[in-house]
Amino acid sequence: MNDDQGEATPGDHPDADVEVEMLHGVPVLHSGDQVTLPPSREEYVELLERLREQGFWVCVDLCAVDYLTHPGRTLPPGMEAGRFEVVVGLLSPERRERIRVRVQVPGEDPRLDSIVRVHPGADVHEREAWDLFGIDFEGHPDLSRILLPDEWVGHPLRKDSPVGSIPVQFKAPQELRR
Amino acid sequence: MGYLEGFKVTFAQIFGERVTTPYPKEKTPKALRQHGRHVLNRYEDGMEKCIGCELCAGVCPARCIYVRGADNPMDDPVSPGERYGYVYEINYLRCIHCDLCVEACPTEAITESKLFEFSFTNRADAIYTKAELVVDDEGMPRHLPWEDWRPGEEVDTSAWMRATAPSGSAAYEGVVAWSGELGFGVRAPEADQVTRDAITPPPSDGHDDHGHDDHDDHGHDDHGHDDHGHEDHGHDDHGGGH
Amino acid sequence: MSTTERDSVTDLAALDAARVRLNSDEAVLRMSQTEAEEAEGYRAPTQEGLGERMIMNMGPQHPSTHGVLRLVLELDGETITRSKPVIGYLHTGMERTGEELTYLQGPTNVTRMDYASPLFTELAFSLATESLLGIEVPERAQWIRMLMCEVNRLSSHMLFMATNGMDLGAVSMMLYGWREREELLRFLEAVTGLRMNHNYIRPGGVAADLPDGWRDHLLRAIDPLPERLEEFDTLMTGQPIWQNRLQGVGAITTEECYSLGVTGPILRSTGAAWDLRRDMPYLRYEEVDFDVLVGSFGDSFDRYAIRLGEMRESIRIIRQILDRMPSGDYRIQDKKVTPPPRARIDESMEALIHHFKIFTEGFKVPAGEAYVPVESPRGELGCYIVSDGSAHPYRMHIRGPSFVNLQSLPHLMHGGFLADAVAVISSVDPIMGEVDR
Amino acid sequence: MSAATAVVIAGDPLLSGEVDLATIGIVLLKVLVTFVLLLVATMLMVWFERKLVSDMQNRIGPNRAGPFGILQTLADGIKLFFKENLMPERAERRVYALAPFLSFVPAFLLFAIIPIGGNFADGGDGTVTIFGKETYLQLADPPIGILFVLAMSSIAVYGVMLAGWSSGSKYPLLGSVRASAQMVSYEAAMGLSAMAVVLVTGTLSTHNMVVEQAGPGLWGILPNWAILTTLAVPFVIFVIAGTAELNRPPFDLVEAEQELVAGFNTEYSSIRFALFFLAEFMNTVTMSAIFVTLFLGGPAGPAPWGPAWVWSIGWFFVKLVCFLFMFVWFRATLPRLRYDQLMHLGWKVLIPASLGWLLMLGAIRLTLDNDWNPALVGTIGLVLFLVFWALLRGANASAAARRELDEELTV
Repeated sequence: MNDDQGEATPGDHPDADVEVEMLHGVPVLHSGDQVTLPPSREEYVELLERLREQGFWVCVDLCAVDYLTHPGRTLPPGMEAGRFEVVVGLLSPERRERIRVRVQVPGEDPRLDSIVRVHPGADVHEREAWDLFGIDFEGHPDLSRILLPDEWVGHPLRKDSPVGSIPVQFKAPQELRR
Repeated sequence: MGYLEGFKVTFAQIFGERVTTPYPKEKTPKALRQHGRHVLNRYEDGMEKCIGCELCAGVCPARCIYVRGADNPMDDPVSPGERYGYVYEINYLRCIHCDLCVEACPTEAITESKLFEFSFTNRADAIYTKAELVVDDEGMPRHLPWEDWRPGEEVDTSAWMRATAPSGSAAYEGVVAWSGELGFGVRAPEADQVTRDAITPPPSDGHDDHGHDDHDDHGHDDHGHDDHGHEDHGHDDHGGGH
Repeated sequence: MSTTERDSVTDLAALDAARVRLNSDEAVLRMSQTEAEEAEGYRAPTQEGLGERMIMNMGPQHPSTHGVLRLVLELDGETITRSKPVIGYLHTGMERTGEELTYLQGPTNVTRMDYASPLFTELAFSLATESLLGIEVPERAQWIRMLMCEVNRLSSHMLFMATNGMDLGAVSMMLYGWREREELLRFLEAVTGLRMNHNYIRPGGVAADLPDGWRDHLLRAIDPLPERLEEFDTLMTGQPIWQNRLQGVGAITTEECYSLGVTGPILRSTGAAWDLRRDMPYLRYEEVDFDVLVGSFGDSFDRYAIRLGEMRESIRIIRQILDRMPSGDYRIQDKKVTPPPRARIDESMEALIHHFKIFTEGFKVPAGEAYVPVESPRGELGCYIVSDGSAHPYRMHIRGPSFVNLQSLPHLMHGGFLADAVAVISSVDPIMGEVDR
Repeated sequence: MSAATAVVIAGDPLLSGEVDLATIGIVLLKVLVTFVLLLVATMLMVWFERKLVSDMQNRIGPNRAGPFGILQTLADGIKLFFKENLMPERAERRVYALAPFLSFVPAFLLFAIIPIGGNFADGGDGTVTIFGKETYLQLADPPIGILFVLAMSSIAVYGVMLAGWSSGSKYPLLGSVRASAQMVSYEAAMGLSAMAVVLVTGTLSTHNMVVEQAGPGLWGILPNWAILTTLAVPFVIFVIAGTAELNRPPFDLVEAEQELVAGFNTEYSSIRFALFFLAEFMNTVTMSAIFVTLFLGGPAGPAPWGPAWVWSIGWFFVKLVCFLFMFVWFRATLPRLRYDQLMHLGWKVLIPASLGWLLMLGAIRLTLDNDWNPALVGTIGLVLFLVFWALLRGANASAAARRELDEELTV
């Protein structure tokens, strides 16, 4: 557990308030020894491009989070929390460092520029995020359903998408069961 | 000639041992900790251990357990406590045999047998009720028509519980931490770490494929319950807790 | 393998070239699933009139697509021009399921993703949870985790050897691979009680201590392995037909791997010595001695050879663990995370309450987010957990190596024959459970 | 009847005399025996293959039906017979129905010309006496036996090709395309190496080939088998080409399971599939029998005591089983070749090698006939062979280099 840190809630970490520190024009959120950058939607692709030049060649992971029912999270002052957040995990094999980029995506306008031109490997991740969260990645060459069938309606990992369930069958008479 | 050397490898196998077994005829020995279909245990006086607390149902990630507790009838109590499991059902179409229920059960009422060979012809058969789950008067799991029991397979139903019993604390190594099993008494605990980490001489019969022996104090020559097809499962395991 | 050696491999210009190449769309078919199903007598891209093309759906029911992978192939005769992996046939929404289950139940869910190496997903999940909890598991637990993971890596690579042999028509290899894997699975079963989907590595430690006689059992399983690996070498590696089938097939460069996010043996086959166990160590990997194997051509043969070699390295690690397994607790002795010892339940009301709380509502994890990667047999397996302070993950995302590696398929297959496609799929070694999650 | 006259009339002595009821009876009996023998041999071959492969893979293999599972094939056949016979919607119905027979019948016919026994010991010409009639222990002995073999094995490919094409499905189509290409490529090499045998034995009739090979060979110790008299190379080529012709591993591209699901017979089910399956194994048995006949002296062998024809049948089956074992061993050991590698082997290695070897054998033959200096001719022949071989390799290499260059230029 050397390179894995949770995003700290303010107060847990005394150094969580050093938000004046800027990296690549973006305020830095420290969590342990791992760095998290929360750029705005406009800065996002440009930042990834710059980071790539800095040696963060590998886009390890891209996933979306729906913060509908859990609004509290660490953000630099002045940044407006969106309903969605797209989290990009970057890796610099050379420097053996990881960096996490978190972009806020508003719920009423879930659009974000695609980073496929920067990191071709983000292709499947963006398709997955579109499929499960409905985040529209503009400029993606083939933004189609990846895990769900083409004709599926809705985006099941959104928090307001209902969880379907088939009741488990038991033998006990119904009136006994709650 | 690289083309030809491979032929030696395949040819040599003709004289090697067969690693497969004619399965339904013969079974390979099952691991001691194997997770199989559950049993509901009784105390030695015949009382059921289940107290209807529903911890197992609560922890089940597959939601396949349904428990309904009820107050014990005063004149004819089913379990020693205040309440007992009035309804207890497991739907084996959903069970993933993770054995979290076994770990959760505070009275060691639910444990797992080694049986995984059961196939149903209808969905109703897959829903086991108390009638099927509670052990019989000898403390043995009930044999249902669609289950493939072999002699010796029903013996060791508490192994996973014993393996997990110390809850990670080395201080509790070797401490008997469970109530007895009907017909078997209180079984010996798994050995302490010094013993289990040590290299033991290979077993003479070469049959004990699992290399662990939960009853060190009974001597090493007896691997009865570990061998499939072993008739007398009632070896000195019985003596352990009496 | 030194760091400097790796640094010299890549520079930004080469990386940019790779990016342009990968984005040029000459290998990736962007045809929708429905279109592909209906494509009959397909003639498309023939700007220079270069003959007819055929769309062929390989899978999801196909002997060599390792489960339910479907490949839409655009064929020119038997030559693959463009292709597209179509996935999702095994998708059951496990990330959403993970949000419904507690951290205690979580491993039963994630272990079903990469069913060939389930312990790694459990490990990633547990490490992520532990990092949110801010706890460090006892030393013995760490060594047990390492031991189990390496055994699992062996069994997973054995599965690769088996399926790779089978895919190339060497049927005996299939059974030899399974023969060895079976012994390793027996060991895993003896420890965890299950052959796969173990639910063994859990937040806070491992579910149970190693069983009595584990050392003998393990030695019985791994002692014959070096000799068997020699046999594989004779049967496969030295076989000219085998070499011809794999060498130069499905070649990829380091830069392309980096651009695609491809990790694991595929990345290492290109010459980049990137192994999280060494480069960003977790557990106690910095205390054991092993080599990171690299290839030089990035082709299917290198990937095969690397996996074969990694098995030898795993055996080496296991032998070191055998020598150094410490005594002590195998779960963290934190009442909030680990249920109390069973013997305490009868004595202490407090223990009983803890027991009940842990098994009914699970343990609460402080709000925050964590991404923890581990080196699974297929590459970087990461677990990203967002916690809202409750006992359930608010969001649980698994970065499956197979999922990412799969997108290298069109580039690896481009220009190859249909038979090469099989070799390529096999050498990427995807596990569809992890791809579809 | 002497061996010399047999060469001249090149036919079964049974049919040379007058045809009476006994003659017809014998012919019918031979038809029946051949038919049954081949079916039983095929059945056993399926069992043998499964059992041996499982031995080589540490498995047990079939062990349920009959002792040691020997009736497994029968059980499978019965099962398949009662399965639903599916016909794809887009199939070419008549051809689809006919194709299995096209592949099954030639497999049968081929076995008709195999001598499975006979009185070959001590200069015998292989005749045995049944019901007072002299005859060969083979169903037919056409004077053009070897050509018949080549013809039949070419016809068999029509079954495979039409089956794949008529299925109206893509995998079978690819399988049938591969089948036809493979057949064309290997037929030539096979024919050329068979010609080597024809050259040294001086006959096309299978029976006479056996007679020729029956006598003592080199130094009076070694047998006079064609494998030795043709100096082994044609044998190796014939075995490789024969394996390819049979679509057996490592040349089973036609039905390469991992790529083409089941190749040409993907869409087949029930008894039609069974026919394909049976034909394949029947062909394996027949091809092994042809190997034995052409190169290992067929049923010829010493007969220490008792009737020589009984021994000969024994020898025949011993040799046959050796080849069957070899086929299974191939399957257990070798990975499958790729399509282009198969073509490469066929066109660039086997055909030139068999052609060159045939020419060299011809030269040696000529030398022996004309009393030329054998050492000189042999050396010149070998040198020329090697020179041309090197030239061919060079041509291949430069072509490959140019192709690579072309590819680079177009990219």
